[in-house]
Amino acid sequence: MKRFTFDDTEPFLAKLRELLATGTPVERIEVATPFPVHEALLLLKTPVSRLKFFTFTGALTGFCAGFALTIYSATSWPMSHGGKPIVSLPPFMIIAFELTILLGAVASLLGFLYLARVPAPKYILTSIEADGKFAIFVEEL
Amino acid sequence: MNRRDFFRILGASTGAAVATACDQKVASKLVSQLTTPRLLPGEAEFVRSTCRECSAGCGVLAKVRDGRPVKLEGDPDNPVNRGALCMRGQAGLSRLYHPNRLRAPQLRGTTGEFQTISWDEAFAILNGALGKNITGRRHIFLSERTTGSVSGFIEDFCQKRNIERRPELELYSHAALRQANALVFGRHALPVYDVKQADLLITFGADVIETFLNPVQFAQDLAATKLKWIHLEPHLSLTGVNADERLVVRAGSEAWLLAFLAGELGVTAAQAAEQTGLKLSRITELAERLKKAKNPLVIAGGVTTATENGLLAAVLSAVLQEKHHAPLTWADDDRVGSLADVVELEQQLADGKVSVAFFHNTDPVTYRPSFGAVLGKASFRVGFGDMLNPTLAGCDLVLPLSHALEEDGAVKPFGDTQSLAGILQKLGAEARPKQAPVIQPPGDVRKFLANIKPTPVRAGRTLVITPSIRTFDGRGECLPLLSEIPDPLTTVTYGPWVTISEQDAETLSLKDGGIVGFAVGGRSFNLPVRVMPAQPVGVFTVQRPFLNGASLPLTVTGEEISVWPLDAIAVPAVPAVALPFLSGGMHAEGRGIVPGLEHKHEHEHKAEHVNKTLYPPHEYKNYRWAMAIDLDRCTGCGACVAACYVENNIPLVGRDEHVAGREMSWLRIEPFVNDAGDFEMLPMMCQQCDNAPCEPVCPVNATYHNPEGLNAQVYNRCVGTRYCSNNCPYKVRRFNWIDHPVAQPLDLMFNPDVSKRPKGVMEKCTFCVHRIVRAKDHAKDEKRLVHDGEVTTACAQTCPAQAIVFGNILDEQSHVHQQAKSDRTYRVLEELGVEPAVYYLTSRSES
Amino acid sequence: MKKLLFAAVTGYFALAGLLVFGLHFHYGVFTKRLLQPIHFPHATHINKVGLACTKCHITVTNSPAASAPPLAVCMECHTKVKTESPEIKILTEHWTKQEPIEWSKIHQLPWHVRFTHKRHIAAGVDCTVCHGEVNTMTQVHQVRSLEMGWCVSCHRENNAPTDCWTCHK
Amino acid sequence: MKTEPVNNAAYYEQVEADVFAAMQKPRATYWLALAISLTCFGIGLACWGWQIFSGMHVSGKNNPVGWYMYITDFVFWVGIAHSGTLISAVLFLFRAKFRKAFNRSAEAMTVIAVMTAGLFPLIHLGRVWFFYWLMPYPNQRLLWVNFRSPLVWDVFAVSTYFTVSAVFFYIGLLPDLAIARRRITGIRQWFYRILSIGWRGTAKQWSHYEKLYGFLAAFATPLVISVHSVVSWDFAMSVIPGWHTTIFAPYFVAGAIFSGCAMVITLVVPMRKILGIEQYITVDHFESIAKLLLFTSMIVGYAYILEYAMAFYGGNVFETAHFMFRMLGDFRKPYWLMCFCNVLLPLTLFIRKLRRNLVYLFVLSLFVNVGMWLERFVIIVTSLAHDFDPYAWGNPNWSWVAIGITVGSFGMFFTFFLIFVKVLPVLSVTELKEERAHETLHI
Repeated sequence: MKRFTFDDTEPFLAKLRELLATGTPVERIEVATPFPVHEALLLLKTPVSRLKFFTFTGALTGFCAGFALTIYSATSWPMSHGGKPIVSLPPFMIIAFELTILLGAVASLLGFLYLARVPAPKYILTSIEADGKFAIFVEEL
Repeated sequence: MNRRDFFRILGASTGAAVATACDQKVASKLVSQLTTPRLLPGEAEFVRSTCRECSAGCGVLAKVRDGRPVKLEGDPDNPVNRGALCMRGQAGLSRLYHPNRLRAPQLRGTTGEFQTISWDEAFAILNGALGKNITGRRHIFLSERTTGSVSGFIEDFCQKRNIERRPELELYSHAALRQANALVFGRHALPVYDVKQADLLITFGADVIETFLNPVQFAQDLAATKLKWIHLEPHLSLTGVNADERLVVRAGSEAWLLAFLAGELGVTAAQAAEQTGLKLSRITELAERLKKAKNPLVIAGGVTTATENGLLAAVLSAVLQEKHHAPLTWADDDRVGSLADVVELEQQLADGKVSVAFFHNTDPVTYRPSFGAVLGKASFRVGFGDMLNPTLAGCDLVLPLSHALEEDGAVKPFGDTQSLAGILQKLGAEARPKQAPVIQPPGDVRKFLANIKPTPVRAGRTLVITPSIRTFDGRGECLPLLSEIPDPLTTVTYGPWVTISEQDAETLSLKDGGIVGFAVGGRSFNLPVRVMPAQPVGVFTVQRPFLNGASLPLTVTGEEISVWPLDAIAVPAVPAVALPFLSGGMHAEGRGIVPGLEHKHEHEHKAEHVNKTLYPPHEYKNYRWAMAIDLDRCTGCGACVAACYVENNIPLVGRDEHVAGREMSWLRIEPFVNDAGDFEMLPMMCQQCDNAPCEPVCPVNATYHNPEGLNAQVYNRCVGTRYCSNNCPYKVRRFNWIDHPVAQPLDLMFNPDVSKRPKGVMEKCTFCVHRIVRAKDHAKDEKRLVHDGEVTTACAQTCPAQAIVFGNILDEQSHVHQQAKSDRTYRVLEELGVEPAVYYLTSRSES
Repeated sequence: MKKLLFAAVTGYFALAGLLVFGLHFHYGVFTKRLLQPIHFPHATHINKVGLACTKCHITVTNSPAASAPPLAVCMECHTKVKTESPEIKILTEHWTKQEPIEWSKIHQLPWHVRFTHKRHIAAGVDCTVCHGEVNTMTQVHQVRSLEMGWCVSCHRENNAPTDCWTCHK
Repeated sequence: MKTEPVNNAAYYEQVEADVFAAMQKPRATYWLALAISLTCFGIGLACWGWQIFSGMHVSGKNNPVGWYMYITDFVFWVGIAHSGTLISAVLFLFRAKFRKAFNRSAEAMTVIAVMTAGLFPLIHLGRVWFFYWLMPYPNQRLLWVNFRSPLVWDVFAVSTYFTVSAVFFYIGLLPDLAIARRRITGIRQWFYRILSIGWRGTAKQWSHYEKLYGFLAAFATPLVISVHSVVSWDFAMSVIPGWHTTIFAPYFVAGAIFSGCAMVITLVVPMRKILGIEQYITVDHFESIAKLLLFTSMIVGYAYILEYAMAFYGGNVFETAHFMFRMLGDFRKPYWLMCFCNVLLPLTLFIRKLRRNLVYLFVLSLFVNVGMWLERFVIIVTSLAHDFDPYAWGNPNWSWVAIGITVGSFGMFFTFFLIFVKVLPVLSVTELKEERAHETLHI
């Protein structure tokens, strides 16, 4: 494993370009930066995040769960309230809406944790190489 | 752990400690009685008795559960009240369970403190005292108004033991009426007026639906007839606002008008107008109507007959009654004397002429403090009563009387008490047959009228002293329920107060609760005021019990004077007090609450006033409980309120909570006044709306619409968000802000069919659902539906005017259905679309 | 991975154990035996003598409460039967002294419940549905939770009313 | 367009040093502030304990006025929370640069304010020990909650809001926590080590991170509107005159942002001074917030006028009488004070000089805080005190317990905020670095 560290984006990107130009395949390069450097993501051809699938699944689950919970509980013991129908969809929509957002957000968070491989016990327990630097790691064969 | 979990744990740990305190105790024992009980468990039996919260003597039925009376209801078979009962009667039950009740004979020891002794000792002491040599002295026996066998026992006891039986003492003895009746009809007694046969009723000062003679009967008869009723009074009373016409006259001037109407004493219409302050045209019109009427009835009483001109007014009214052949029957109360007799007794005591003095359920010391000063001059004083009053507290030997209900075997007695008849029997008295009433030849009315001139009325501010609809002559002051229920017109709960007019309040710069100072009967009073619309200017009304401690001057007939000049009224520089009155406002024009033009419009333009809804209407299977309240009948007397309190275990919260606005009544009477000064009394309870706004806002399903149309409240599910109460347009929901501990043994009065509500829980009128459940249970046994009239609510049951009808509106034959269909019907705040199930009937929106 | 699996399995069983323990504790709350003044063997009376429940619980069919039988009912037989047994002697003593017997109440309903035996009997609900097989008990104890959900389930199954005010007061 | 190579390394170091210097050992003034806050918090807890023990009557409420200061506090704190989400999420979506100065403290404020607000529905319960009955969970009673009740919507809205804003706050913090892990040594390091969950900032991580941040912002934006709409529906869904009106939802949302902006100013003006981070939160930033304040103030003012217009134009006797009461009745003093604080005073922000005067802004923000509390108080109390039936009218009572709990809520809020400023970086170091990189390198 080869490691290059920099204090600024300029030399970091320069080195990255150089590495790619010299034919190092992107699969063997890993970079760590203190803030997102979009040029580096482009250079490394980082695929578009699959997080949206998690988000969509969560939100859809929340939406359905909201209606399911409200309609099930209203019909399981039908009680009349102020002349309103047992299944009163407008108020139930509010619950469905809130649950859409809640489960959407929670699923996004969980999806993120999974995709970004955090929490990473290894990096919690041991110190991280070149923490806070613009770093390039090249995996050696 | 997120925030919710944290509070779940916190809530659970603190809650566990608190929640345990909230649950009621459940009986943990199951008892095997010796033999099969007379009644099935949970069944009630009814015990007959007589109410003695005023001198009318209504018949009551006590509902007894497990040996404990839990509710009083009017006795339908009693001719006086025919099933109805007033507020005082409803509250009377708590006398049985009163914490202050005497439970054993008390003897004053050498130190001056009372000591408990046994009945045997008590009898020995009594016999000893009566057996002593009494040269120059007499034994006396003073009692309240007694009837029937008790009266016979007293008579026998007095004769056998050589005791002088004093005229019976009632503060409201109506002595002027008695004298007038003796003069005109030859009966020294009070009549029973039959207003049902009259077509015109003119009452002078007689508060016939509050305290006068038998108010329950008056209310029933007045509601049942269509006569025209004109009431004349110097102040503002509930009776006045219920009359068809209320005329305000100057205090003490009534005799002038009566003289003109009777054509006596040469009083002209102009003189009558000048004295009473009425318009001349009004007076001639009145005379005209009296002349035209077929069966007019003129009654003078109350504040009118307790003035300087009172006897004259009473005689003139009796003359008019005789002239118009008013059908009169006579009450059995010839033995009632007046306060003049008390003054005489006071003199005997002062002169040291009294040996053993007996006081039975009476309290002359409160009426005349000077009596208390000489009470000690009797050689031995014996009191009979249920609780200590100032007179009994001044006695040497106090014998606890049992409650009338305890004399029946069905009720477990409290403590070691005995009935008066029983006590007297042990002292050697025997039952006596009823004595025939004394009938004398009538006196010479002409001679009386020839020798009398009415006193002219003086100008200036006047204090009018009235009996209290709640505590009568003050005997109900010890019953907390009567202070909890508001005075009908002023809505003040915990007194004392003086009612003053808006103009007087302005001149004296007073607001509600501001203090006025005045002196009456040798004492000065600083009392808070309640400012009332429609109160006559210059008239200050105070209820008699608030003047306890004063010896009010007496009229010639020996009654306490009810009108007192108030020229020396002062506004002392003391801070105003927080007066607990429950009405937040008395003007409700245009709000659709009391009958008004808006309802007329609704009736005339029915099509425009249909409430549109997106939802299908409710479908009910067998029952839809509903109520109809006839405002033409309702007098606003508050009997229903008292019945509701007792029936539903509603807690009494006291003065401070009332000041804070936290009363608990499920049912209330709302007085509203319009610009013309006409009052409308509106009973208001949960309207059991079809589209109740309270229901959808409850987060925990504690309130919902039940299949029979009731707006149900499940107490132990309630978490106390108070959202339902906020959202109730009628504001009839009540929140338990605190736990309401009940003084022992008053808790035995609780209705076991209704739960006690813990703190933090919302409660409200249920249409007496426990009665409905019971009725349905009986009906189910017979495999039928509940009949109309089989179940009624506590309020409807007790209503003297029978203004409230309760029933199943789906049953087209039912009374409530008929009433609701009537074109006199309107519903309060109907335009909100909440579809209330309480229908109000009125003919007044037309005028 | 192995460790994870181990943890999961242990956790699962621990949770299940806790649940069982919790349920047992909950069950223990209402099945506890109470001390009674007389050791009354329901089993003997029902099985050996062949008495029906309503023979002694005389008000159960026509009133809200089943109520404990009056002593007169006991004494119908026990003036002759087994008079020498020490337990019956206690009964006889109560009878001769004319003192009611106070039993510990086993089946308690909370303060806010309106319950009537009469309606349940009329609807054909057997005593054992709520009280268990009393004929097998030498000492009666509670076997049903008598909690709201338990009542409601039965009401639902039998189309009995589930309006809250049926039972809540 | 690159002109010349720039070395930002020194700037990056400077930002980190400045922000983490603020997390150094606190000065005496900090301890004093914390002590005062904690005392208030303690008073609030004691008052709550007393209320649970003795009953709700100590809170001054009565028959018509079933809701009083607690619901006022609830709405107030939910409102305060809103600007945090607005600054961090809505302005993020709009790419408004000035948000970077405030977003961390505003997000912290959101989380803390929602926590504070979330307590009040519990405090106002008559039987708080059964508060869990408000949540839908399977139970032996076979009984659920009533989903038609706005209070149940509240339960869902507020807990969702808390969860989402806490997640949003944490995700924003994550790269900064990684910096803290590096810069802070000793035992405290472990705290940041665990909180930063092994964040390294690899290209993959950043790509997921940016997606997540965008999604959360997109979720938070409708959420923030729904939450205060739901809160407003607690009132608007009722039948009470003064509550039952359709403008409540937008009116409340605008009011929430208004009050939140004011609270941001109240918090950040002293904070930047005390922590010495003036160069990162500049007067320009404050001017932007002040403009937002002015804008929302005018919406609120418009809503105030509109309420009257609707009542009088509608001609409904109850509405008309109610608004006359609000203006001239027993609560006219708080009403007019509220109008002064929320409508008149913010109009001065049209003057640029005042907008850029931090002392003035600070004082103004205090007035707005008071004004917005009074707004909720007036809406709640006047509507309940005078509704349909004049007999039932009545005013609530003065209550030291309710005041104590209100003070306690401020104590709780400031205690948590003070802990926040010393424990977590009050500025988003990562975003500041990124912004610098964008400005200088045009990547």
